[in-house]
Amino acid sequence: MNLKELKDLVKFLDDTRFTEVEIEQEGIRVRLAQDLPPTVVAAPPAPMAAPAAQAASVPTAWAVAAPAYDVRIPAENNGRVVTSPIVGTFYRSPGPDKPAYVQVGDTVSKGQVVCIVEAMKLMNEIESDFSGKVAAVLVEDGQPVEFGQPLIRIEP
Amino acid sequence: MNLKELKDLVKFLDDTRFTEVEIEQEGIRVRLAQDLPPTVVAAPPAPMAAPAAQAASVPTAWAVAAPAYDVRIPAENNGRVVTSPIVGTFYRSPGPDKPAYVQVGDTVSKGQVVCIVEAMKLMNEIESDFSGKVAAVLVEDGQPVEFGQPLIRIEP
Amino acid sequence: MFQKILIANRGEIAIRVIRACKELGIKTVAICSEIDQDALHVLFADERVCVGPADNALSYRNIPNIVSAASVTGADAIHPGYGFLAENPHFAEVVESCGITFIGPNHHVIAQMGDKARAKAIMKAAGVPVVPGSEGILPDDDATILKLADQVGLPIMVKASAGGGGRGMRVVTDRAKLLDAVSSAKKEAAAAFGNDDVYIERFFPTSRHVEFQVIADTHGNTVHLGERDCSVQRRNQKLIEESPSPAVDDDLRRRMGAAALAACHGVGYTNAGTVEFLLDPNGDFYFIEMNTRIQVEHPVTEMVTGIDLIKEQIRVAAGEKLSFTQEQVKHKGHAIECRINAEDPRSFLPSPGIISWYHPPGGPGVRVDSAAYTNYAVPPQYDSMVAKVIVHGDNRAEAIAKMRRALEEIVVDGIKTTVPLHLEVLADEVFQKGHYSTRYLEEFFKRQAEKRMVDAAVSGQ
Amino acid sequence: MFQKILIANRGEIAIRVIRACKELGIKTVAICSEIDQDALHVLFADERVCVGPADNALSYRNIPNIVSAASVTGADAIHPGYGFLAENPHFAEVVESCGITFIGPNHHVIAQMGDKARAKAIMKAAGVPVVPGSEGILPDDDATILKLADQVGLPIMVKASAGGGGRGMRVVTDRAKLLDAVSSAKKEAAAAFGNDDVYIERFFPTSRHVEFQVIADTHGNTVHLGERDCSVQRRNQKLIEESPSPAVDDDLRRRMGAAALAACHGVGYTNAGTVEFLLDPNGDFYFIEMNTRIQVEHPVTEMVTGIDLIKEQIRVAAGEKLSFTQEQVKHKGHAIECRINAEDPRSFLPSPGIISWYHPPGGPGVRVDSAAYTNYAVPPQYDSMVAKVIVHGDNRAEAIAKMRRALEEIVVDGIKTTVPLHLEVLADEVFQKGHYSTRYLEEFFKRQAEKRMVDAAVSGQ
Repeated sequence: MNLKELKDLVKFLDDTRFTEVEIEQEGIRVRLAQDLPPTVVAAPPAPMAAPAAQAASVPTAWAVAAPAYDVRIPAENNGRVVTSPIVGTFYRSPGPDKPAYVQVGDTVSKGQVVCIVEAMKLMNEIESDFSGKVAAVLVEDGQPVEFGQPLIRIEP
Repeated sequence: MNLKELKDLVKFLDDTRFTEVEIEQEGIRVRLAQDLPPTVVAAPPAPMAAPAAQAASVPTAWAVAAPAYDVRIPAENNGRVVTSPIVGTFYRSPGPDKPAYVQVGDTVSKGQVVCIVEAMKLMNEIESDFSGKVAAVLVEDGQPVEFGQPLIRIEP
Repeated sequence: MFQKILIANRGEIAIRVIRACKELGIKTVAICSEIDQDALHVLFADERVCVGPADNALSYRNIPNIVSAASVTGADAIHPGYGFLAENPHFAEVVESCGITFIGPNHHVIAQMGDKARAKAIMKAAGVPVVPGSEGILPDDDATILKLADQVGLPIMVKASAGGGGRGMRVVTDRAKLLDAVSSAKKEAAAAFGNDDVYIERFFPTSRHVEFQVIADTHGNTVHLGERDCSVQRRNQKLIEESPSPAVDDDLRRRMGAAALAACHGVGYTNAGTVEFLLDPNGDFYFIEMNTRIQVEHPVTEMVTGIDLIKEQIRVAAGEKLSFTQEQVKHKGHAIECRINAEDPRSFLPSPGIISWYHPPGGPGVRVDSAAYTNYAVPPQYDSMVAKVIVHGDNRAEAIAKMRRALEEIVVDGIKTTVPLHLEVLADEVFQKGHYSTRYLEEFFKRQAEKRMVDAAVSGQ
Repeated sequence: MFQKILIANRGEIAIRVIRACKELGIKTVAICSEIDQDALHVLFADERVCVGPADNALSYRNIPNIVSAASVTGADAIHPGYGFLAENPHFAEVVESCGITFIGPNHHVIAQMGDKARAKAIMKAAGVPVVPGSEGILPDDDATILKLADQVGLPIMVKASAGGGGRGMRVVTDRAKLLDAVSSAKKEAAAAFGNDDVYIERFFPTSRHVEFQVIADTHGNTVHLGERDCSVQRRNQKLIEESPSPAVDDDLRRRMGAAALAACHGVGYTNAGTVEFLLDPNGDFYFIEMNTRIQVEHPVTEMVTGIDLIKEQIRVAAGEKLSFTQEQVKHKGHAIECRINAEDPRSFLPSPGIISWYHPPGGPGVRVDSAAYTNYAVPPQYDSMVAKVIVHGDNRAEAIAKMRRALEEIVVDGIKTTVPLHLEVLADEVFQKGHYSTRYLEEFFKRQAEKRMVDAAVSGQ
C-alpha cells in the first residue's frame, strides 16, 4: 500500500461512520480511529438559500446587456397569468378592424379565447387557463412575444 | 516512508476527522493522535461560514502547487519567533566543526546571536529580538530560508 | 451582408457565432429554453427569445418557434451551429421558405448526406474511395453472401441496416464463421429494431479518423483547409483533435484533399462542411460520412490556417465569393483542441452542477471557446462540454507542452471535468509519439489499469 | 539550456515568463514580497521565495535577497521582466558575477543605454538619426546659444539637464523669445534641482511614438521584428499599442528597421530590446532611447510575427543562435493591445482592491496576459495594470472590431478599470482612421469634454 492508496482509504473511511479500522498486510499495519459526533436528530436543514441566490447572479458588465424580452413576472403570480405557448406576434383581436377578444374588466371563463399569437402566418388562438376577470393586458397589440411570456392577467 | 511523505500525510490527516492513526512498516512505526474539539450537539450547522472562507482562498487546482517554503506560523506567535531578515542558508553554528550557537532549553538574551544565515558568501549573524528560553529550532541546519521565515522559537 | 442573425443553438458554439457577428457588425438574436436565461450566449447576444421549456425537443429543436423567433425579431439569417437542428433538412427548408437564409448547405444536400447509404453511393460515383461493402442489404442466399464477402475482404463487420448502439453488429475474422454471424446479427436486429436487414463492410481494427475541412461559395469555388485527426475518441465521442494529423504527409494530404473536393463537387456542396475519412495503417483512406455543418473541432483548422471559418461561412451564405483560393491556404505550426466535459474523468458519468470557480488559461497561443463562467450552473439537460481549450505551437511537441501548461492553469471548480484525463493522455508517450488509432483511448485505459496493478504489486512486496 | 530560472518580477510578466519556461521544460522560481504570497505568479511557479516586505525597494528591488534566492534554489538564470531591476546594470553585473545568467544584454550595454546623453552620442556615431539639439549643456554666451538654436531649428524645447516632471522645461516657437526662455528655465532648474544646466532640442508638437523590436544572439545575428505604434499615451504612460503602425509604410519600415539594427550594432547589443523613435508628420524619425529589456507591449509583435519573444530571449541567453533570420520574419495581419489598469477611467486615480469577479474574454484571435483572478486583491503598492488584452485580426479594422467585442466581454468587478476608456477610444473615428500623435489622448479628452458641453446645451434647450 503506497501513500496515495492510504490517503484514498482515509478519505473513503472519513465519509463512513466507522470509528476504528485496522489493516495488516505483508509487513504493513495501519490503524485508524476517529471520534464521530453523535448524530444530531433535531438539526434544521442547512440554510442553502443564500448561496443559491448569489450563484444565480451574473457580473454587472454582462447584466447591462439585458435581453429585449425580459418581461417575466414573479413565479407566484404565474397561476393567474395567461402565457404564450409559442413564439410569435401578439394580437388582441382576430383582425385589424375587429374588436378585441377581451377588455380589462371583462369576465372570462376557462377555455375562452382571449388573444391571438401569430406565428409563421398562422393565427393561433390563445385560450385562458382560468376563469375570472381580466385584470391587465400585459403586451401591446402587434408586439412580438416569446415562449412563456405573460400575456393577460386574470383575477379570480 | 520519508519525511516529506510523512509531513504530507500529517497535513492530509489534519483535515479529516480521524483522531488517531498508526502505521507500522519495515521497521518504522508511526502513531499520530489529535484532540478534535468536542462536537457541539445542539448547535445548528454554521450558516454559510464555509463559502465566505472559501471565497478568500484560491482555487483548489492552484492550491495543489503549494510553495516549497510554506512554513509560516500563525501571526499571533510571531512576537516570540526569530525570523530571517534575509534570504539565504540557515546554519546553527559559525562553522562545520563549531558548536551550535544555541540548543533547545538554552537561555538567551535579547541581542544574542542565535544562528547564521549565509547569503552570497557572507555569514550574517542573526540576533534574538527577545530574551527567554529556546523552545524550538524550526529549520534544519543547511536549509535555505526565505525572508520572514521563522527560525527559532523563544519562550519567555 | 446580413443585418441580423439568429443563432439556433446554445453553449460555446452560439457564443462563437455571436463573436463573429459582433466583429462583422451584425446584430444577433439568441434563442434559449426556460432554464437557459442566464446562459452566456443569452447575455452576449443583442436580443434573446425564449423558445420553449428545458426539453430540447420543445425548445432548441422546436422548428416553428425558432423560425417564428427569427421572423418577429427581423433576423435575415439563421446559423444552426452543430447538433440540434444543424443537419435537419426540414429545418433548412422551412427557414429558406420563409425568406430567411440558412447558413449552411442547401437542404437537398443535407438530406442526401444524411442518408448514409445514399451518401456512400454518391461518393462512389464521384470517385471518392468508400469503405468496401455489400452495397445494400444482404440477400437470403448463402452463396451470394460468401461471394460478396470475398469481394469485400476480411475482416468483415456485419451491421444492422436499422442499427445503432452496437446492436446487430458482428466482427468476422474467419470466413467459416461468416454465415453464423450473419444469422445471429439478423436475429438480434429483428429483436432490437423489428427489422432483420443487415449489410457487410470491411472492418478496420486500427484505423484513424481523419477529416477534411471544406468550404464552398455559391460561385463554384470549393477549397479544403487540410485535415484534422480526431482519433482520440471514447465511444465515438471525440476528446482530442489536432491538425495536422501525425499520420498524414504532404502527398497523402494532397490525395485526401483532392478526394474531399471531389466529394463536394459530387454533391454540389456549398458553405462549410467536413468530409470524414477512415485512414488505415497502410495509408489507404475511405469516405465515412460528410458533416454538413460547422464542427466542434473547427478551431484547430482556424489556428493553423489563420482563417475564421464562421465569418467565412456567413460571408458565403450572404452570396460573397470565398476570400481565399486553395493556393492561398497556408498551414503554419500545429494546433490541438481538448474538450473539457463536465464528466467524471474515470467513469465518464455526467457531472452537472454549479461551477463555483471558473478561470480559463491565458497567454500566447491559447484560445478558449466556452460558455462557462463562475457561478454558472451546468444544466443536466444538454451536452456536457463546458469548454474547448485550443493551443497553437510551432510544432506538435510545442503544442503538447502548451496544452499541458494551459490545462494546469484552468480552474473549473465545483464539478468534475475531463481535465485530469487530458493531462494523463498528454503525458502518455504513445500519444506524444502520435502513434494512435481510434482504439487509442481504450488501450490507454487498459495500460493504465495494468500499470496500477503492477504498482500495487510492487508496493505490496 | 537552463534547468531552472528565477523570475525577478511579479504580475503578468512573471506569469508570461513562467508560461514560456513550462513550455520549454524549465523549472521556475518565483520571488514575492510578504503581501504577494497568493499572487498568481507565486501559485504558478514550481518554487517561491519571499524576498522582503511589501515595499518594492526592500523586496522586488532587493538585489542581495534576489540573488541569494537564486543561489539557494539552484537557479541557473534570472529573468528580470520589465520595471524593477530590469534595467539596473548593477543587478545584471552582480547576477553574472555569481555565475548566474542574466537574461538580457550585457551590463555594460544596459549602463550605456541608461545614460541618455551617452546613448544619444553612441547612436549618432552609429549613423542613427537623433533629435537635433545642442549636444551638451548650453554655454553662458548668448551669441553661441542663438547660433546653436539656428542649427537645431524651431520650435525648440529648453530642458533642464538634471530635469524631470516637466520642471525647467520651456517650448520656444519664436527666436526672439529664446534667451528669456533659457534664463527662466535655468532659474527654475536651479530652484528645483540645485543645478541650472540646460540644453536645447528640437521640439516636435505632433509626433508619433514608433518603436522597433530587436533581438540579437551572441553569435552576431541581429534581427528586427518590425514596429509598434505606442502613441496613445497619457502622461508618457502607454495605453494602447499596435503593430503595424498606421503611419509606417514598407519603405519607411525598411529604413527605420535598418536604423534599429544600426543602433544594436553600434552598442554591441544582445538579447531582446526596443529602439524607440519619434516619428514626425513628415516621415522623419529620430532615436529617443533604447529599452534594454522585454516590454509590456511585446505581445503585439508576437501576434503579427508568430514568434515567441520570451522563449527566444531564453534561448539566446543560453547561447543558442536565433531560430530565424531577418528574411524569415513575416508579418501577418494586425495586432492591438489594450492595457487594463486598476484606475478610474476618468480621473486615472488608482483603484486597488479585491476583484470580486474576473472573467477574461475568449474566442479566436484574443489573448489575455494577466495575473488577475476572482477574489484576487490588487495591492496598492505596485503597478496598476491588471490585464493586457491583445487581439489579432486580418487587418486593422478587424482588430479594432475584435478588441471592442473582447472588452465588452471582460469582467473585472469590484474595482474600477480603464475598460470604459478603451471602449470609447476604440469607437472614436480619429483613432479608427489611425490619425493620431502622442497628443491624441489629450485631444480626445478635450473633444469629449466639448461634446458633453454641446450635448448638455442641446438637451437644455
